[in-house]
Order: sequence, then structure tokens, then C-alpha cells
Amino acid sequence: YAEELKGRGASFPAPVYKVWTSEYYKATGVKVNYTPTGSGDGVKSITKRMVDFAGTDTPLKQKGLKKEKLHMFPTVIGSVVLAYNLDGIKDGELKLSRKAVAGIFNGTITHWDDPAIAEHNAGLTLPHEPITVAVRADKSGTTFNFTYFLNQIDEQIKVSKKPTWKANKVIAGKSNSGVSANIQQIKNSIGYIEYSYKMTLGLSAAQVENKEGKFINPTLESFQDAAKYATWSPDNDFYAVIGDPAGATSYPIVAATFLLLPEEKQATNKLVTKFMEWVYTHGDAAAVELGYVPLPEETKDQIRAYWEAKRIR
Amino acid sequence: MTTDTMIMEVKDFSFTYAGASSPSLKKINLPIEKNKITALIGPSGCGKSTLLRSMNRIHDLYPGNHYEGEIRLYDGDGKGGNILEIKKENDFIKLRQDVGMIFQKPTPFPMSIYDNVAYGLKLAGIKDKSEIQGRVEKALQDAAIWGETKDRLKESAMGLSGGQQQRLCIARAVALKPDVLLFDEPTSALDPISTGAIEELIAELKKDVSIVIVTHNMQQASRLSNYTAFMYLGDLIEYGKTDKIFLNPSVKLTEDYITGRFG
Amino acid sequence: MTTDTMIMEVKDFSFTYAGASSPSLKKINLPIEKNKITALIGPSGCGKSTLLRSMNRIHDLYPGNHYEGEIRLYDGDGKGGNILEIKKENDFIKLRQDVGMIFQKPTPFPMSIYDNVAYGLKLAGIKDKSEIQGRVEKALQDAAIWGETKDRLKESAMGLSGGQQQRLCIARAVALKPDVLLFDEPTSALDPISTGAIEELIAELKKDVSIVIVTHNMQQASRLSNYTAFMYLGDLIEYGKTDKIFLNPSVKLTEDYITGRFG
Amino acid sequence: MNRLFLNKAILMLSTLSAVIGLGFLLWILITLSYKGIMSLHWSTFTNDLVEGGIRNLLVGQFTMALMASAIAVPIGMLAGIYLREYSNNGKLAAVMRNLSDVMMSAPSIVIGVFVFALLVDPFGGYNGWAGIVALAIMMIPIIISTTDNMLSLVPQELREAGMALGGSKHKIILQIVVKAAKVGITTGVLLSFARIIGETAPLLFTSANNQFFTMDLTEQFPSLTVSIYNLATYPDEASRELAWAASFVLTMVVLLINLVGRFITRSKK
Amino acid sequence: MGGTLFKNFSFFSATLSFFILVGIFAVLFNYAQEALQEFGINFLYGETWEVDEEDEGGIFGGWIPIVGTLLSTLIAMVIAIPLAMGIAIFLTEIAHEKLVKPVSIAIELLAAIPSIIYGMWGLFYFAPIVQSTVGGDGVGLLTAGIVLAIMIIPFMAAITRDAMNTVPPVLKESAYAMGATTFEVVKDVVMPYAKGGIIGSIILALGRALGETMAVAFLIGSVMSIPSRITDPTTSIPVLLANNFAEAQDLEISAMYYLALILFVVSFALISLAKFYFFRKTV
Ligand SMILES: Nc1ncnc2c1ncn2[C@@H]1O[C@H](COP(=O)(O)OP(=O)(O)OP(=O)(O)O)[C@@H](O)[C@H]1O
Ligand SMILES: Nc1ncnc2c1ncn2[C@@H]1O[C@H](COP(=O)(O)OP(=O)(O)OP(=O)(O)O)[C@@H](O)[C@H]1O
Ligand SMILES: [Mg+2]
Ligand SMILES: [Mg+2]
Repeated sequence: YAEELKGRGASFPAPVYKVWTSEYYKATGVKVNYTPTGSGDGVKSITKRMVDFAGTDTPLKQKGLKKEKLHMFPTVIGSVVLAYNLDGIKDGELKLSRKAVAGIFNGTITHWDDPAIAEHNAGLTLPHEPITVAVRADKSGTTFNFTYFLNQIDEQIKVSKKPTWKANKVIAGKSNSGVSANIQQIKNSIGYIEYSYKMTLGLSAAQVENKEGKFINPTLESFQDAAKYATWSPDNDFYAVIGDPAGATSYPIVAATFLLLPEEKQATNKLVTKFMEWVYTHGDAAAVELGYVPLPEETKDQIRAYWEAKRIR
Repeated sequence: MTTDTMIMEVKDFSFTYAGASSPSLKKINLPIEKNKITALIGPSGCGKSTLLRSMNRIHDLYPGNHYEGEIRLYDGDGKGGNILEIKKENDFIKLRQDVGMIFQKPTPFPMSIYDNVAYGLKLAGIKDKSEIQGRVEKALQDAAIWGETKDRLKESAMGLSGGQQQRLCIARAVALKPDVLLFDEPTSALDPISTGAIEELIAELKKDVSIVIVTHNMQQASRLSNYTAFMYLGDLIEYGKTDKIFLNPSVKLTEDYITGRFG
Repeated sequence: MTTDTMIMEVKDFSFTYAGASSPSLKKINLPIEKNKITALIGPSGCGKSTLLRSMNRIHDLYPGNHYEGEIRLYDGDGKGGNILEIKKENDFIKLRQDVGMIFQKPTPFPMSIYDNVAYGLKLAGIKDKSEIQGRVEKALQDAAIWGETKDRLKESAMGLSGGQQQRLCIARAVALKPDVLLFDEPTSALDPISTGAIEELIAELKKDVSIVIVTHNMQQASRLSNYTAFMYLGDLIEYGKTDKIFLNPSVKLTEDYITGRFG
Repeated sequence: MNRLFLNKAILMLSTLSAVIGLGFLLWILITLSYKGIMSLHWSTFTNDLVEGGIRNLLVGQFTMALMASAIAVPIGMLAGIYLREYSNNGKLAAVMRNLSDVMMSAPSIVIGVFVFALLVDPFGGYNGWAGIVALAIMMIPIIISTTDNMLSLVPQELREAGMALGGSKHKIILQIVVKAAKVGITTGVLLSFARIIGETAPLLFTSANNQFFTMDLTEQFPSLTVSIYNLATYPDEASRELAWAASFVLTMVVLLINLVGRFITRSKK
Repeated sequence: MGGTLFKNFSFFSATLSFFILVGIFAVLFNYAQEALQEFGINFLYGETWEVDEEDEGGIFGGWIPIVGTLLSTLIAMVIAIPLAMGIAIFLTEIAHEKLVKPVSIAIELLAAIPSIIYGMWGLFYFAPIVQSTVGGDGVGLLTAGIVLAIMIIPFMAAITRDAMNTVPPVLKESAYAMGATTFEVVKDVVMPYAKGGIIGSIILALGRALGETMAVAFLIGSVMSIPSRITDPTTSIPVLLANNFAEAQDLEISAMYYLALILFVVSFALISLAKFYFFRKTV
């Protein structure tokens, strides 16, 4: 009997999960089969007990966890970048103010040369072309975290895993990879994707204005700076939305991603935590390489204690 | 014509195809003489095949046909059962082994030459290998095709020529030692030489079995048969010795047909 | 037999089907007399249809066939072009309007009775409605089917009986006022009564056109035709006045065939 | 002349359509072969998806297609035999035949949804069996119709000849009629196999996918097609290359089976 | 008795199609209940598809995917019908004998290529061409329609050719014998004679296009919006199902089953219509 763990869900951490599972398989021979189908699918799969664990970028509130009899804890922190496809404008050159980001996604800004964009990009020649907004076709934690950020700027935009976008020209793709592919293919497009997709694909991403009015490039450092502001507590199963943090050097759109475990599946839960234990001790390097921010050591210890408490270690 | 010279007898026989509004055969009366050849002639659609196919009830492959009257099959003692009363599968199988049939187009089965002939024997319940082998050989000899096939018995029967296939089908029927053999235009798809061979074979076979043959070829009917029945639009118009029918028919319609005035 | 009594003339004509290794017709010589009926007889596969179908080059629908020799079609002045030299589409269309054809199975087009006959006229470029109407009526009368169809000209031709359909096809061909009509076993799929009607019609038609007819029915050939050609294995064995061929053939093979010794 | 010109024009357009059709075939096959071959390595065949190969996917796809055939072929053939040999071509047979044809054209995604409701939802997880059943449902009507058609080509005289020798009906069907139709039925089975092995939609919500090698049909089961769907939308080069490689292999498999099917029919006739 | 047993097994197998079809209908109908009760027939023209993340409900309407399905199919048919007819005419009336076989095989091979391959090829090779020539984003209604057309053309051409081949050669010959040109023979004899089969092939292809998932999923854009231009992205029923069925819950998944039911019923009706045409022809 070869041990195999089944998981489905968030595509946001999929690149790093892929490396982790494959390295874990090489190291221990244990198969962890994670299918990145989106957080929505992950939550549904675990509530229906179709999988051993699920990934989600949208943390569940305690009420929901109780109702569905689930445990939850974070695995890694990632960030959402605004990637674009504009001729002649290189990576990091485009600066987007908070107003501009909200305007693009709520449909009030329809063309690239809109004054709201142009005012901070004096040196760039922005085309008079309509903006194609690349979004997710599926329910997604990435979307949840991104709309959380948008909601801080414009209350009209609801925090949702799959909102109805008001932008003029919308193109949808399945999972982070689908959105990235669309941005790659379509000229004059912009979309929100997880940072590692931007890196591996060499897409261009914008500097985004943070809470303190600074334009921040998406880099590992600016993510780490942002992650410092997150507060976790095992008492509410680590529920936290860490987007739009304080700090002058923090990149504004960061998010943690979580695992959900079914309370009653003691045996497989122990296998999952064993895997996660391996990840917490051996997986940081891989995460950093892909542009994720590993959890701080004290958070990891809190999680270990949480496992002990739930007797799933 | 007394009962003991007859092998079969068709009495007041009518036949209606499933779904047809009018009968295709109407009150047919016809004796089939033992060890003689009876020819059925008539224009296309007159019911020759229908009558022939009633004689071993091959019609029953398709449901819903309607029979009336009697067709008796006599055994050695001159006693005869009405084959139209047969209901049980076993009796059907027996009937068809007693009354064999050869079709217009040769119908070799998709198997070897040997198996084609052996197949009927196996169906008849013969298990003994050497008996089967003996009877296959005998049948192929009787059907005058042994010479051409003895070296290729294991080959597929599809490889034979049309005429050879037809003789193989005759061998297959003969192997079962039937009392009657029914031929439905057995040479109309064949070339002149094969036709000659089959005609010779049929003439030869009548030593052992009684034969009914449907043909469109007047010359064939007159050359081959002892008795001839002329049919028209589902009626049997005239029956008699072949010479009589061809040289001096009593009915004008028969004469018109034989002299080619129609058909 | 001089040129001016002939409408067509086949000279040293050989024909090989595409891909066939040997010719199906070998050096055929045959005159087609004007306003006469010429019958082509012979056993199956001897090449009757092949010859007939060469006479309006309907073969050319299928590529790769090989012709040799000449087939001349004479006009009123006794001048004749070799139809085998035709290359242009226009000339083909003209040829087929001059030399009509009727097939074994009736081939009504999937349209109304009226349109079936009018179709050829429209193809021939006749636009005038009343002229078309007149010629359709005339053709239907000539083909002895006017009475049966005049009240249902707008109905589909598929609803006619086999014999009626065949006469409709003849009407269709006649409407084009052809010089020659080719019939390939026009009655072999029909019942005796329809056969009689068609035979009568053909006899009538020869007043206006010259006719070549392929038939398997010896009686039909002898009843109907003025000249008969007997073919065997791609050769033309004997040609002559019909009486002569049937009563006193010069070649043994012809006699054997006519008396039904084979075929 | 006007009508001759019209004729020429239409014939040219028809020829042009054929050229366009063939042009697309070539275009698709050439890009597929080029991208596929460039992306193929020996290790593509020896590694599982988790290590960047398609070994487990190939095995999984074939396993499901073969198991589906094992279900569909006997059922489909028996049904075809019933329709052609026993039903007497009555009203009931006509209805059954039409239903089977309707089923053949049912959208494959709907079949996927149906099997999800039947075999995934109640049993708490995507599994290989569900994929197999979905494929079998797609295959059954195809087998029914080929069997039915091929049996209809067997000359009626052959059945009558068997009957005239004293055979009982089922013996004649099994020993003569089916045998005579063997080549056609085999080809039909091959072609329908080729058809289901390229299916994606019925597998999406049934067997889902698996990165690892497995033979456990109660688990999510690996398949080429679903993986292509996932991989193709991945933006990284490695995934896309693997998708091309997998597509190339899949297409070759499908075309090969088709050609073999054709070859059998031709060499036997 | 072996015979009876065999016959019964055969009969049972033959009835299976019926049970599967009824089963599909019953299951879809049953799972769609919630949405059926909530939205009823209004579902067909509702334009909103919004999950209410608080109370497991939401507002769902099928109008956009229904329109997307119909439009992509329409575009596909408009392109495919003339081309498929042309190919069939080429194969039956024009092509040299030596060409017929290889071209037919090529066309049938094209029909055998898995649809996901069309999708991939379309996304990476065809969509950019559409974008640079017609404009738009490459993916969208037009691209999906064209690739769908390329996919159904071989299928339609093959059936149409078969139907045209059923025209007895003598019938064509007799038209030629009256002096008709090839086009006239096709128009006046072949087409009317093979009408049933040709219409049947069109409807079957239509059914295929309606239900096609993979080729369209890559290409239609997957956006829940009504396209205002032909190059705009939208979505279709199969694509919506492929993308979102797995993750949907509660009322939303019920709405998905409702969509599946609609697709199933429409294709059932279409195919029945096609059968009716075939049936009239063959009886
Ligand atoms: N299966 C059938 N169902 C209904 N009617 C049939 C069937 N078979 C034949 N008939 C009709 O029965 C009549 C007699 O047909 P039969 O085949 O016996 O003629 P035949 O004399 O053998 O003709 P042929 O010389 O053409 O073989 C014909 O009118 C025919 O149309
Ligand atoms: N399309 C073809 N291709 C190759 N050979 C052919 C073709 N059509 C006929 N033949 C051959 O040409 C020869 C003459 O055939 P044809 O059809 O002219 O004979 P027929 O005298 O009309 O016979 P029947 O009386 O059976 O109609 C035969 O050997 C036949 O096999
Ligand atoms: Mg008969
Ligand atoms: Mg002929």
C-alpha cells in the first residue's frame, strides 16, 4: 500500500506545492497529489470529504470551520501582482496608484492613456488603447485577496471569490495559469496573478501604491516587509486576511494561503501534518526561490502546537 | 400418381406475407414425386420462391406470415405429417435436415471448406470425428467437387469460384442425407460451364433424393426436369409431365409464357 | 447498306475500362441504320452495355477509360463526325442531346412529372414557357403516358409505377428530339403488361428516331428489331437482319445462344 | 456560355473547399508534430507527471479506455445483435435504434455531469471507475450502431442457409453471422476505442487527474487528456512543452488506431 | 436453453440505451430541482450569475451561456456548411478516382483528432492570427466559432458524401445523358435525392457543435458577458460547466445541473429531428 494523500484547491500556491510534493516524494516516497483547481473547488471538495486536504486562499471563519468540522492553518505567504502586456513598457516601469487600480477594475478607467494612470507615469508613452482586464473564470482565493485590497480603496467592489467585474473588456482564464496565459497572449491587457507566475514567465508587473502612498515594486523584500504586519492566532484557527498592511516599504497585496483538514480523518491528517512538518523544515528555500514568503518561525511553532492540541500530529 | 410415389404433397396451400393485404399463393395443389425432378416456372413475382420456401418453412425466420392448407412430407411408409403444423424448434431442425435448400447466390459460410460441410453434421448432433470426416468426403464426392478441393480442405471457402461455391453448398446439403432438395435458381448467377456442371450434378443426385427446382431458363427446365409446374400471379396454372407442358400445354397462358410472349 | 441509310457507324472500335488489363470490346464494326431498330444480344458480360454506353460517351463520367477506332454520327447530309474525338463540354452536351439513353431501371429525377420532361428542355436552353409546355405535352403523348399523367403533372414522379416511370423517362428523352435512342434492357425490371406497352412504344418511335436496344429476351429481340447483333466475350460475332440471325444464323455460337444452349 | 461558366466556378469552389480542409489538417498536424517532437524526450515516457513526464498519464488513459471497452463491447455487441437479429425490425427496434443514436450524440460534458452525480458525489471522491463508466456510456452506442450496421451487411441468404441446414437461431448468429461480420465489427470497435481515448470532457469531473502513477481505480486517476487541459493553460514553458508532447503522443495514438482499423478493413476485403 | 438466455441478455443490453437516457434526464432533473424551483423558466433569460457568499444562495440565469452556445454554434455552421458541401461535392463528383481515397481518409482523420488538440492549436496558433487580422483579443466568439467549424467540417463532409454516394449512378448518368453539367446534376438530382441525408448531417453536426467542450473552452474567453462584437469573449454552457461545475455548491451547482439539462434536452431534440429526417429517407 503506497501512501497517497489527495488534495485539491487553491492555485495561488500551486507552483510551490508542486515543488514541495515532488521533493517530498523523492525524499520519502509518499505521494501527495495536489490538484490546483481553485479555492472554491478546494472548500467544496473538503466539505464533501472528497479529498484528504484542501488548499484555500480565503480563510474560513470559525463559524464555517465548526459547521463543516474542519481544521485550518496557513502554509506560506504569497503576493498578488498586477501583470501587464504593454508594448515598450518594461517590468516595473508602470506605476499604478490605488485610484488607478480600482478604476481599472471597476470600469471607470477604460483606456491606457487615462489621466489617472498617466499622472504617475510621466516618462512613459501610454497608448490610447482600451484596457483588457484579465480575471479569473473560476472561484479563487487570489481573487478574494485581490478584491479585499480593492475593497479597501473602493467599497463598491465586493470582497468575493468570484465577483461580477464591471470593467469594460474582461477576459477570464481558469486558475492563475489561465490568467497569466491570457496576459501573455493579449496586447494591452492587465491582470492580477500570483507573484511566482510573473517570475517564471517573465511578465511585467506594476509598482503599486501602498497604504502609506508609496509606489512599491513587487519584490521578495517588499513582501517580507509586508508579512511582518500579519498577526496569527491559533485561537481562531489562524484566521487572518493580511492584505494592505501598514509600513512604508510593504507591498500592499499580500496573502496567506491555508490548508483545511477534516476533523474526523485522524489518520490521514497525521500524514498531512507530517508532510507539512517536512515543508516547514525543508521547504523554505524552494518557497523563496519561487517568490513566496515562508512563515515566520514563531508562527510555525504556533501551528505545531495547534496540531498537538487537535491531536493530529 | 398414388401416395407412395410422392415424397411431398402441397394441398390447398395459401400463403400471405406478414403485412401483405393479399395472399402471394392461392390454393396451390402440387405433388412432388419421389426421386424425380420437379421444375417450377413462371414470370418474376409469380410466387415460385414463396412456394419453394414454404416447403422447408424457411419463411419462419421472419414472423407474421400466414399459412393455410397443408404441405405433407411422406416417410418411407407413405405416412405423411403436415409440416405446417410444426411448432417446436427441434421439429423445425429435423424438417430442415430432411428438406435441404440451395439458393440462387452461393452461400458458403465464413469458414474452411471442410468445416462448411462438417458444420451441418455437427448441428445434427454427430460428434464422432471419423464419421464426420467420412461423410464430408462422401458428400464432396457426391457433389462432384472432391477433386478440386481435396488438397485445400482447410482453406477458406471464400476462395472458391462461384460455381465451386455452389457445388460446395450442394455438398453441404447432401451431407445431411436429406429426402428432398429445393433449388432456387441455382445457376442463374453462374457462367455456362459451371451451369453445365451443376445441371449434371442435379441430374445425378435424383438417384438419392427428390428435387424441386425453380428456374427462369426454359431450356433448363425442359432439359432437366421430369415434371413442370407453371405458376402465374400466385396461382398454379398448369402441372404435368415436362414434355407435355412444353410441347402441348393445355392452357393458353402457359404457351404464351413458354414461347416467350411475356416474362 | 450505304452511308446515307446509316445514322451511326461503329468502326474497328475497341474499349478498355480504366484499370482493366484487357479490352472489354475488341474491334467492333457495326452500322446503325436510320429509323430502324437494332438489337444487341449476347450472354451476360459480353459487352452489350459497354458498346451502348460508348455511343453517347456516357462512359466519360468516369475517367481513365480507353477508346480506339471510330464511332461516327451522321447528320442529314451523310456527313459524320467521329464522336470519340469530342473533347469540349459543349460538344458533349450536344452529343447527349442527339443520342438519348434509357436505362434498365427507370430513373425519374426527384422532381415533378412535368419538370422531369421540362428539365432536358431547359438544359437545352429553351426559355419560352409556352414552347416548353407544348413540347412536354407532345413528348408525354409520344411516350403514351399523357393520359395517365395529365391530371397530376405537378406531382412527384416517384409516385408513378415502374412501367409509368420508364415511359416518363422515354418521354424525357424524346422531348429533346434526338436522332438516336439507346435502350439498355428497358423492360427487364417490368411486369408483362408494362413490357407490352413499352415494346409498342418503341416500335412506334422508330418513325422518328433510330433505336439501339440491348435485351436478354430473345423473343423481344426477334419481335421488335430489324437488325440484330450477337456479341460474345467482347467480340461482335454476327450481325444481320433479325430474321436471318434467328432463323438461319451463320455461326454455330449464335445458334447455341439463340436456342438457349447457354447463357 | 453562362451555365458552363457557373459550372466551372462551382467546381472550382468545391475543389477549393477540399484544399482548405486539407490545408487545415496539414497545418494542425505540422505544428503539432513540430511542437510535439521538439518537446519529446525519452524521459517524457519514463517519468510520471510529477517528474515532468507522461508515463502515468498514458497508462491511466489506456487503462480507463480499455476497461471502458471491456464493459461497452459486450453490451454494445449484444444490443446490436438484438436489434438486427431478434427484434424483427419492428417499432420497438426502431425506437431503440433511434435512442441509441441520440445517446451517441449526447454532449460528452453532460455525460460527465451525469456520472459525477451518480458515481462521484455519493461516493465522496473522484475516481477511476467513474471515468471508466463515463467512457463506456460514450462507447456503447457507437458499438451498437457498428454491430447493427455490420450485421445488416451480412447477406440474408447466409442466415437462411444456416437455417436450412438445421441450425438454431443463436448458433447461427454466433457461429456464422457474427463471424461473417467479424472484420467490420473489429474495425468499429477499434474506431470507437480511438474515439474515447481522446475524450476529455467526460473525465473532467469523474476521474479528474493524478500526478502519480496509480492503478487504484477508487482514486483520482491519471489521464493524458485532462492533463493536457491543465498543462496547456499553465504559463510556464515546461508545462506547455509537456502539453504539446502529450498532445502529439495522443494524436499519434488516435491516428494510428484509425489507420490500423482502415488497414484491417481493406486487407480483408 | 442457451438460445433463450442469449436472447434475453441481448434484449437487456438493447434496452440499456433507453435506461441510460432516462437516467441522465432523471438525474439532471432531480439535481436541478433547487434551481428549477427558485428560478423556474426565468432562468433561461436571466443575465446574472452571482453567488451570494453568505447564505449559500445567489442569483443565477442561463442567458449568457445559452446565447454564447447558440452564437458560437451559429458561426460554426455558417462557415462549415458551404465548405463541407464543397468537400462532399469534390469527393463525389470532381476528384479523380485516385484522389478520392486519400482525400477521404485525410478528411476522416481530421474528424478523428481529439477536440482538445483543436483547442490547443487554436489557442496558440490560430487565435493570434485572428487577433492580428480581425482584431479583438484573439480569444472570443469568432475564434471559437471558426475552430469549431474546422472541427465539424470533416464530420459533416463525411456524412454528406455518404448521403450523396447513395444516389444511384444511373440516376446521375441519366441526367448527364440529357446534357446536364456536373453542377446541374448536383443541384437538380444529387442534392434533392440526398436531401434527407444532407439535412441530417447538418443537424448532427449542429448537435456536435452545441455540445463541444474542449475546443471551445480554450478559445471562447470564458467571460460571463454578452458579446457586443463578434470578436468579444463570452462563454457557453459546456465551457461554464467545464470551468465551474467542480467548484460549485448548493444553489449554484443546482443551476449548473439546470444548464446541463437544457443542453441535454436541446441536443436530444435536435438529434431526434435529424433522426426523423434520416428515418423518412430510409423507410
Ligand atoms: N418478404 C416479402 N414480403 C411481402 N411480399 C413479398 C415478400 N417476398 C415476396 N413477396 C411478394 O410475393 C410475391 C411472390 O414473390 P416470389 O419471390 O415468390 O416470386 P418469384 O416467382 O420467386 O419471383 P422471381 O422469379 O423474381 O424470383 C411477389 O408479388 C412479391 O412481391
Ligand atoms: N466499370 C467497369 N470497370 C471494369 N470492367 C467493367 C466495368 N463494367 C463492366 N466491366 C466488364 O466489361 C465486360 C462487359 O460488361 P457489360 O456490362 O458491357 O456486359 P453486358 O453484356 O451488358 O452484360 P449484362 O447482360 O450482364 O448487362 C464484363 O466483363 C464486365 O466485367
Ligand atoms: Mg424467386
Ligand atoms: Mg448490361
